[in-house]
Amino acid sequence: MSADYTPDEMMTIAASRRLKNGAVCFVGIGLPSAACNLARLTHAPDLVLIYESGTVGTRPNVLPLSIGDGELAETARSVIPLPEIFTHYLQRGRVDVGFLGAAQVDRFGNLNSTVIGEYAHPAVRLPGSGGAPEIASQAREVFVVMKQSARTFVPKLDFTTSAGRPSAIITDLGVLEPEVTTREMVLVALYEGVAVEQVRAACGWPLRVAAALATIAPPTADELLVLRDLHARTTRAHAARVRITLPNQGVT
Amino acid sequence: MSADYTPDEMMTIAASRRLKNGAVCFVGIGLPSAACNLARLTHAPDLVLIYESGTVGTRPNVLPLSIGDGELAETARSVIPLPEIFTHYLQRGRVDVGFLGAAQVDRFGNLNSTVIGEYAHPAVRLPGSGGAPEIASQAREVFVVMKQSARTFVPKLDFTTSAGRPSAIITDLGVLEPEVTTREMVLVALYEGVAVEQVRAACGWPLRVAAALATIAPPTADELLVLRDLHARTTRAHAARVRITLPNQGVT
Amino acid sequence: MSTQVMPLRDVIARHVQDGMTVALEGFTHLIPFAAGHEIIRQRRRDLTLVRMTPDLIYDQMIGMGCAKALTFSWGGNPGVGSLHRLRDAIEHAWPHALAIDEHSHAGMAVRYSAGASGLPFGVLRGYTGTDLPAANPARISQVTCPFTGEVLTALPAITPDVTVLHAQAADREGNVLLRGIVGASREAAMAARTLVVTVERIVDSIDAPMNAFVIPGWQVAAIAEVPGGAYPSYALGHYARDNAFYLAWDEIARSRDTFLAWMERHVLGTADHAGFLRSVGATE
Amino acid sequence: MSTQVMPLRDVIARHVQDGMTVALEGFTHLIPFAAGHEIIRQRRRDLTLVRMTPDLIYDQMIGMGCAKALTFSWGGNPGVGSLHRLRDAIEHAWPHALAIDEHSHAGMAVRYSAGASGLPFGVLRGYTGTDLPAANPARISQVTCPFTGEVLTALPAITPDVTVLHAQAADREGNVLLRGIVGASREAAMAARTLVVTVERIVDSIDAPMNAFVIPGWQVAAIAEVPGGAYPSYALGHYARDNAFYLAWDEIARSRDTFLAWMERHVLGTADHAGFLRSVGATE
Repeated sequence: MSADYTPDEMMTIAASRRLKNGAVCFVGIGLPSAACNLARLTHAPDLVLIYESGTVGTRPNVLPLSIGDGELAETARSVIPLPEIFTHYLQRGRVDVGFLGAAQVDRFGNLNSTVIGEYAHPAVRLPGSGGAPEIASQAREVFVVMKQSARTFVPKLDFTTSAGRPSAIITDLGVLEPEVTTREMVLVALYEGVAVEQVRAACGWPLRVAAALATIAPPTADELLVLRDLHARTTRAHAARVRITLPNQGVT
Repeated sequence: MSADYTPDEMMTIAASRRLKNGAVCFVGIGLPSAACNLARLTHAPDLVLIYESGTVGTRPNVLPLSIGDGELAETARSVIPLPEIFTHYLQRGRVDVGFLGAAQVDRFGNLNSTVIGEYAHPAVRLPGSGGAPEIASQAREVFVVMKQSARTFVPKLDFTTSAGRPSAIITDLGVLEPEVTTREMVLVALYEGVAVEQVRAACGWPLRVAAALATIAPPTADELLVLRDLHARTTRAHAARVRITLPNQGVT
Repeated sequence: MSTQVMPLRDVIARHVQDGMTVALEGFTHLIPFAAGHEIIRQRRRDLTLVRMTPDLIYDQMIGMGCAKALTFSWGGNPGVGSLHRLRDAIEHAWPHALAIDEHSHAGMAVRYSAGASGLPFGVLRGYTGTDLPAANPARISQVTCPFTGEVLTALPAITPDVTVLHAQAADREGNVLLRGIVGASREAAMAARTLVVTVERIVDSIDAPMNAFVIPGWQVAAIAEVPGGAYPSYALGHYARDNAFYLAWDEIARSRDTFLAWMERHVLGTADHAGFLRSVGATE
Repeated sequence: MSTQVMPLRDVIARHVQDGMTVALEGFTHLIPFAAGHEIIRQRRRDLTLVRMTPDLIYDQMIGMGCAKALTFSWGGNPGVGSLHRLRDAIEHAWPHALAIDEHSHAGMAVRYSAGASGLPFGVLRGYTGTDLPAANPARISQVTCPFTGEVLTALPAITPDVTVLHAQAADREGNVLLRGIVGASREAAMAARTLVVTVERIVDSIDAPMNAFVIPGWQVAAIAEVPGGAYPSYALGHYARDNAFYLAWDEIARSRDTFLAWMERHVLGTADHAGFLRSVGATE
């Protein structure tokens, strides 16, 4: 892999390229949020971003740290109660694309973000479902974005938080897509400079490789510039000190 | 009955007196709306008026003709979607008092506002339920306000639109309340100058009379003044001409 | 996905077809009269009309023979009395028979909410002790709470083929702002397969306050700018409800002849809503 | 019925009792941190805590031993990682065991909505194919649509004994205005048996735009004016989310000792929220 960009940048850019202009995206925090906003700032200016906190048609200038930062409300077309996001938008079938990440994924794209170990006595208690179970089943199309390792791409989940069927898993090494007949996720594309064996080594099940294995073009200069600008703006914004003015410094 | 006020005015004033300051009222159009606003403008300034159109804590200066006049929105504490009125307020048990009228009432206070005759082949098709079925069952207390006649106070309803149990039926002659044991509505109070026989004649079932029959005090000067002012303001407001300005009188 | 701005004539021609289930919503406020009149002008037939309160607009559409069925919860002339054309259809099948699917307001709200939420049914604690379930057994049923055992009323979702709303303003992206009493407009809009909107004004920016009722443009199939489009209902901030018109309608609609003559002259005899407004003397 | 304005200390003393089910809502925005800290100061015990996203405030309350149970849908430090005190309670029963009632966001929204609507249960098309129903069988069940035969997921209503919100402003009548992201605050407020609210400012008039999110005063049992009451969460129009604090919390909460020392110094060691804000250096 070239030294000109990081695997995280490549993963974000690969995810962003999947988004068609005008699509309605249910956006999660972190990499999905970066990918969606990168797409909006490059090839898909009319992408509609919905964050589960209740902001519809958001156009943030910096990436939110939380799913409900003020930036999201201030740049939204509409700020609505959270229940409506899940009923009127997601469950009613108005969301084209959902993004999910997880601590574990299996070969069918089922996801675990709940526990490592037994549910009743977990070795590691993870944050849990959030919006994932219904995004997974109700968005028209689901992309999973996860760094690949044999520890996270597992033969058997400890807990099924979301029932899978993503149309792609975009990793830091390449892209997996479901085989039509078996629905098993197979390697369909690699980033430049990544070898198949590297991907197989970072997968806990015997990863199969599609007959036609594509290579994904590296980031364009524009993609990198826009993404890095976005991250730089975000870092600056999040470093701002927050200070409360107390009236007369009185006791409340 | 004195010539100083009409039976309608007496009925409105008798209804308004039933409202305790601070009560949350689900208000219907017409006489209930007049009674509630009269109460608010006299002895119950903190009455909370909810109209089913979605206006909460309304303080109209004139009475609405429809349940959704602009006056209701402009003077409301909160304007919310109609479904929330029926779920978050009425069904959740936040309404103290509901008012209902109808075309027919029976001796248990069940109401018909749906059809005269058979449902499938009605002699007269009436407007129907509106909010009545759930107001009748979900408000803490229900008052029925209806002019009395043998045609409307009937032994058997043609259709049960709302299942009864009002705590009072306030008519243009007096007030009926349910007997504790039988729940049958019996005459408990008369307006000044009204005879029991007059009330019996205007009732389609053999109306029973409570052992202690009260007389309701006639309108005070203040009640009459406030009510007539309210009606006069309302008449003036509703007579205003409505004219639309078309841009350049162009064709749309 | 993007909204198309076009004349109302084209909105109706393109999106409202014979036999569809159509909801023109707006509770007393923002009733889409102009759209209803255009449906009459284009002689649509066999519509299943859905509205909580049919109001004058459905009285007119039913009297002109546009509807084969009506889903509703209160069918009167608000503050005035009967809807005579609705009554004539139910009582005497004039101009032809009208099937009715009747509910309470709470029930209609639940049905729209279920449709808006992508659920097949909705639940309420209502209709108890009334004759409504017996009158409408196909669309009023029961479910049992699996946690408490309580038996509740279940009603099927409403998902109109087309919902038509009128609003104060839209911007050029198609984002629509509604202010004031909204009734079940939000739920009717979200329940619809296709949403079309008439607005008082198309503006550069709708300047919506935070948390306002805004329908995003990508949900709106078509928009027409129709000033006065809710008249004789009203548009808060633009014009008041013409209560005198509602009172006068009682006389106009009472007989078939006066009704038909009025519709012929003011609706069929005018090319569009501006023509209608001039014809009834509602313009400055 | 009328709202009482009082110091936060008195709001909590009067309305939040040991053993109650308490929901401090606000989705990322307007999280009632001041109220949560006061509950810690008053050493409440055996609470059943309800929140979609426990966030730092429940991490603190759980770590300080206020809770016997937690109802939630996403228990992380948003954008940062784990809630270490929540993990320690579930993984190692420290400071004592914590029963959990776990759902998805959609499920929590449905549960609050059912509670707000006075229904015993709510319905969604969710949880399908997941291990959630097996993990929580008492609170995840099914109903069959009586019209289509579709089997859907049913969840019991949430009706907190007390819901606590933070908002930008209230007037002297107790009417409360929330602006910006509201999450499930509306539903949590309407579901509650008792609603108490902290606000940035009590003002003469909240100047709410038409259709704003206003909670009428007669629904609010008590109000306390607590400037900065959502810090380190935020109050749109007043101050931003202190993302640096959320990042720093990861280290503070990682060990029991640093956590306890921090809570002792900044929460137990301060008399009120102004004291807390000064103590953590969050005041001008």
